[in-house]
Amino acid sequence: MSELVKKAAALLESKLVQVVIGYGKGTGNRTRAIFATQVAECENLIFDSRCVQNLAVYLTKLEIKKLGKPAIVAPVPVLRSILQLAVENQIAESDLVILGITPESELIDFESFASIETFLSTHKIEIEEKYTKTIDAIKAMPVAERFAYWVKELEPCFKCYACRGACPLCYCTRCTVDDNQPQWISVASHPLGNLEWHIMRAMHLAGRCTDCEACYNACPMGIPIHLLTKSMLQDVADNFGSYGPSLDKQNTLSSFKPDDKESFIR
Amino acid sequence: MSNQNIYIPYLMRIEKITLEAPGVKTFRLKFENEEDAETFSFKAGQFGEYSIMGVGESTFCIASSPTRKGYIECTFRQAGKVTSALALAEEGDVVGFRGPYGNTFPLDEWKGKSLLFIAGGIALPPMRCVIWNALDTRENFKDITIVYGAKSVDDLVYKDELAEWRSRPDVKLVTTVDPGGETPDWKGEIGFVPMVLEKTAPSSENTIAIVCGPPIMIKFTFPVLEKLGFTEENIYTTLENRMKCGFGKCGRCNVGEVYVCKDGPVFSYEQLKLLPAEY
Amino acid sequence: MTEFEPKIIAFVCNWCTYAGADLTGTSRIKYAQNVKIIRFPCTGRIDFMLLLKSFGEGADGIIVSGCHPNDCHYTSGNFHARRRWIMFRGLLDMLGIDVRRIQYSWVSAAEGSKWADIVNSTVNTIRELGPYTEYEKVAGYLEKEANQ
Amino acid sequence: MQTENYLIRKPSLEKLFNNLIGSGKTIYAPKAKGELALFDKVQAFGEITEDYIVTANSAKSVVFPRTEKLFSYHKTKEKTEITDAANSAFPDVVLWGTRPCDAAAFIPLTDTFNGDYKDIIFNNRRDRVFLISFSCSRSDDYCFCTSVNSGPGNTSGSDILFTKLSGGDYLAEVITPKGQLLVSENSDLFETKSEEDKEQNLAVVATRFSQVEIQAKLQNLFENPVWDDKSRACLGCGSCAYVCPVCSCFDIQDEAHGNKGTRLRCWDSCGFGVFTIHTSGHNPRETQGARWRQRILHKFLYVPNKSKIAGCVGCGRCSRACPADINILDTLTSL
Repeated sequence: MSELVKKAAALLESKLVQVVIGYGKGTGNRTRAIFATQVAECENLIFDSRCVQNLAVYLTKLEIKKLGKPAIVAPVPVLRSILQLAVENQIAESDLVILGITPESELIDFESFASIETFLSTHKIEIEEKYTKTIDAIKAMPVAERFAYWVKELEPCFKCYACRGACPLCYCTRCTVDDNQPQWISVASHPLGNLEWHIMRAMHLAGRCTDCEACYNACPMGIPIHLLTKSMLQDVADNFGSYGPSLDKQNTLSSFKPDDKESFIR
Repeated sequence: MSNQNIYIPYLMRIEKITLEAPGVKTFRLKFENEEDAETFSFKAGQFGEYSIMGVGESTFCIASSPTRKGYIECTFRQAGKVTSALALAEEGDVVGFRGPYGNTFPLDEWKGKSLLFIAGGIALPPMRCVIWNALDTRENFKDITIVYGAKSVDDLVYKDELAEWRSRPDVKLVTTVDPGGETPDWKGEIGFVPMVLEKTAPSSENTIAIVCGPPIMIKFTFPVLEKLGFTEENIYTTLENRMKCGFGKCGRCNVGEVYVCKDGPVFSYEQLKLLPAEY
Repeated sequence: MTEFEPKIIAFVCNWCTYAGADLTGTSRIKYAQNVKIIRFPCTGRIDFMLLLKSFGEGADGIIVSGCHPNDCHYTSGNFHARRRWIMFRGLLDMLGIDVRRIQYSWVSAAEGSKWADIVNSTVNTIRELGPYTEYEKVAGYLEKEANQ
Repeated sequence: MQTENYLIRKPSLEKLFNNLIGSGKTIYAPKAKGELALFDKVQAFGEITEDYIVTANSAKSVVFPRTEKLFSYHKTKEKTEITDAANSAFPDVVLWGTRPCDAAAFIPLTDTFNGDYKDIIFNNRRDRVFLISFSCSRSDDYCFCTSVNSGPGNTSGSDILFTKLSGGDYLAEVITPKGQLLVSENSDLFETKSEEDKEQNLAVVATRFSQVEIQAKLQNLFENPVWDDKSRACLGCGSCAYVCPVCSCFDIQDEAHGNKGTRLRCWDSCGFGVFTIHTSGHNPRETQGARWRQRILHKFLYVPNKSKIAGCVGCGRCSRACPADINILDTLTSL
């Protein structure tokens, strides 16, 4: 990816940006986010299939914002998050430079958020079959069994909130679980506290999640919390047509249609 | 003591509630269990964990003097979850109390010296404990001067006691309110505590200064004290960091290596200068 | 053994269902007494966490009821609420929280008999489903386990 | 006591396990979950995995559960009654398959919960834990036990340490009287063994730094750009603290149901922004850099200064768990 290095270096050199958020070598075979503020540091930028962390999470972090205007290395999942952040007015076009990367690992420039949307219209979110099958299998369980399944799956959760920390869309400066007036969610990580936290998290991402799986990748206990958000994506599609961020559309839960389906309401 | 669960609070009945200022209340608490009342003792400067069952615990100092036996008092401002619940409590209700925790003001070492108390706003309560302790053993000390300020006249706490101190010939009390906080009949000073302190210019000769207030007030008070000739080891303050356990285990109140709950909350300016600014 | 009496919490809009429930009473229509009503300014104001808290505190069933579409006092509160219910219902279903225990309805201030009907049928449904022991087991974890 | 060496044949391990289960002990052991191994309750020997360097979670929850009842209360109009959780029946636990680093972690953990204020709930649990550790035959880039006075065959903290020998049998080092008791209760499973061929069966873990040097350096490093630099990618989660076998910061929280309720101790982490925030909104540790500094200084300066013991056992879990791949070794070796 020498082209990426060159481009990043040029951006820093010309002072168009003050920091390049990208991927670098991590521990062993891992990669990690790096923040190049000097031209020389751009040499450390890499991109390959191991680069799965969603870097868009850093766009709204206080400590990173302090570094100045960023350029961000953005493969498709990052682009989706950027577009969603744009929809939610968390970033403006002039706030950042996007070093887009296609699924074929080619660099791609974006002039505007609209051009990201155009690009993403040919790279739509698709829920892999292995997931749809798992979700179907869970939904096919009798209701009590399904509940028991989830209580057991969520049992190892110790509420480190890595899922929240890794999610580019969990950008609130103070999360609702950290507020205690009222205390919506128990601080404790017992079965009820865990269940309530994961329902809260999923609901707050309803119609916003771009399916990057950062939450699942971040979970140190390997809890399949991404199944919840994926299932909700399906619900969005089933009830409201399509999912995925769009500049012309408000978020699912910030909008409505007078004729939304309501078969379950009497 | 070693066989007891250190998290279990004493049950205390609220004997008396005094509304000190808007949102600020003083509780007089009596032990539900007579034995506890007899074995309990504390020293000036110590604090405790006050709780409402089902809501949680909150940390504040013991505001009454150890010389007054049989009860303790605490003064708090309604701000967070627990203090809001405490504020709803009524006389006769039972609350929890764990303590006393922390170190103390070295009153024994101060015998024969003059004392200068400087407090701002809701920070008078931790000082009130020492003030009454000193006044109840008045013969041990020379001059006692109190400089106390608040945002407005309404925000001054312990109004009755301020009147009592003012009337005592053996106490010099200077009260002040921030500019704009005065009432038409206000007879005290107008201005911020550090400035009023500079104007009052108490002698630093054989005197200990005890400062307590919001961080910004403390920041501007120290230089004034140094200008008045106070040396670092003769200036004391009490720190307030967020705490949960009160005995050096929960891990959140430390300033560098020091646990405010165990090694503090009372520090001399000399000690404070050696600590990183994590408070 | 006495018959199981479902505990049901109803979250209702002030402008329609609450008045409708009043009308049920003033019209002397008899209906099941298992419901505790909590009045809200609008269905749009009903946080989904309140529904979970109800189950956590021992409710066996929940009714959420507000103004018919296009009748919202604040124009669109019920439309927003409806979208939220759709998503919330899907999530609960995925998690195995029995969605049959939550009845959503539109009951206007004039529909006193509909309110009685909603309550009666919900009580019957919950009676058939029985007490919500699965959720209670999770919620009462701390009381049951002496120490985990 | 003097360590005593025995040999235990491979098939006898399962017998030992069954004897322990049979005697009513609760056993926690590494269980495979996807690519991870997690300490979890096990009922049968077959549930245990051998394929792990260290488990993803630590074993500390056995003595310091993530949610622990401190007491419960019942409030009536007349009075408030408190039920002390220290009087509950605590389980007899066997930790099976802890690594030497896991076992070593019980030393600083026990130190924290004792001292002037003894936490009897913790001690009740700790007294009932029996540690059967297994030496490490493998290590990875994250391991650094040898840099913090431990090692792949270190015995401290364990009651018995098994080391797998080349033939498939195990060397059993019996370290404590508790361990000795277990051997005598199961004497048919343990054979006497005198000569020692432990070292060659242990993983090689390179020494990455000198703890003494680090401690000395940290003395004057409070203000340093390294903290911001090394924590830049930090996501502000608590995974490092929660998987750490030594970290023991906690929160105290109440939960009420009507007029009954409990006061709980819950895990907390210095990595969270709200950990130190005052009610006024003032936060002594405002940035993630300040929080990362606290974590490092606490483990490598404050604890060693105060207690003369290491605040880190070099298991590397924090680095493995970090979703942003912040590696504690990176920070320590760059000071």
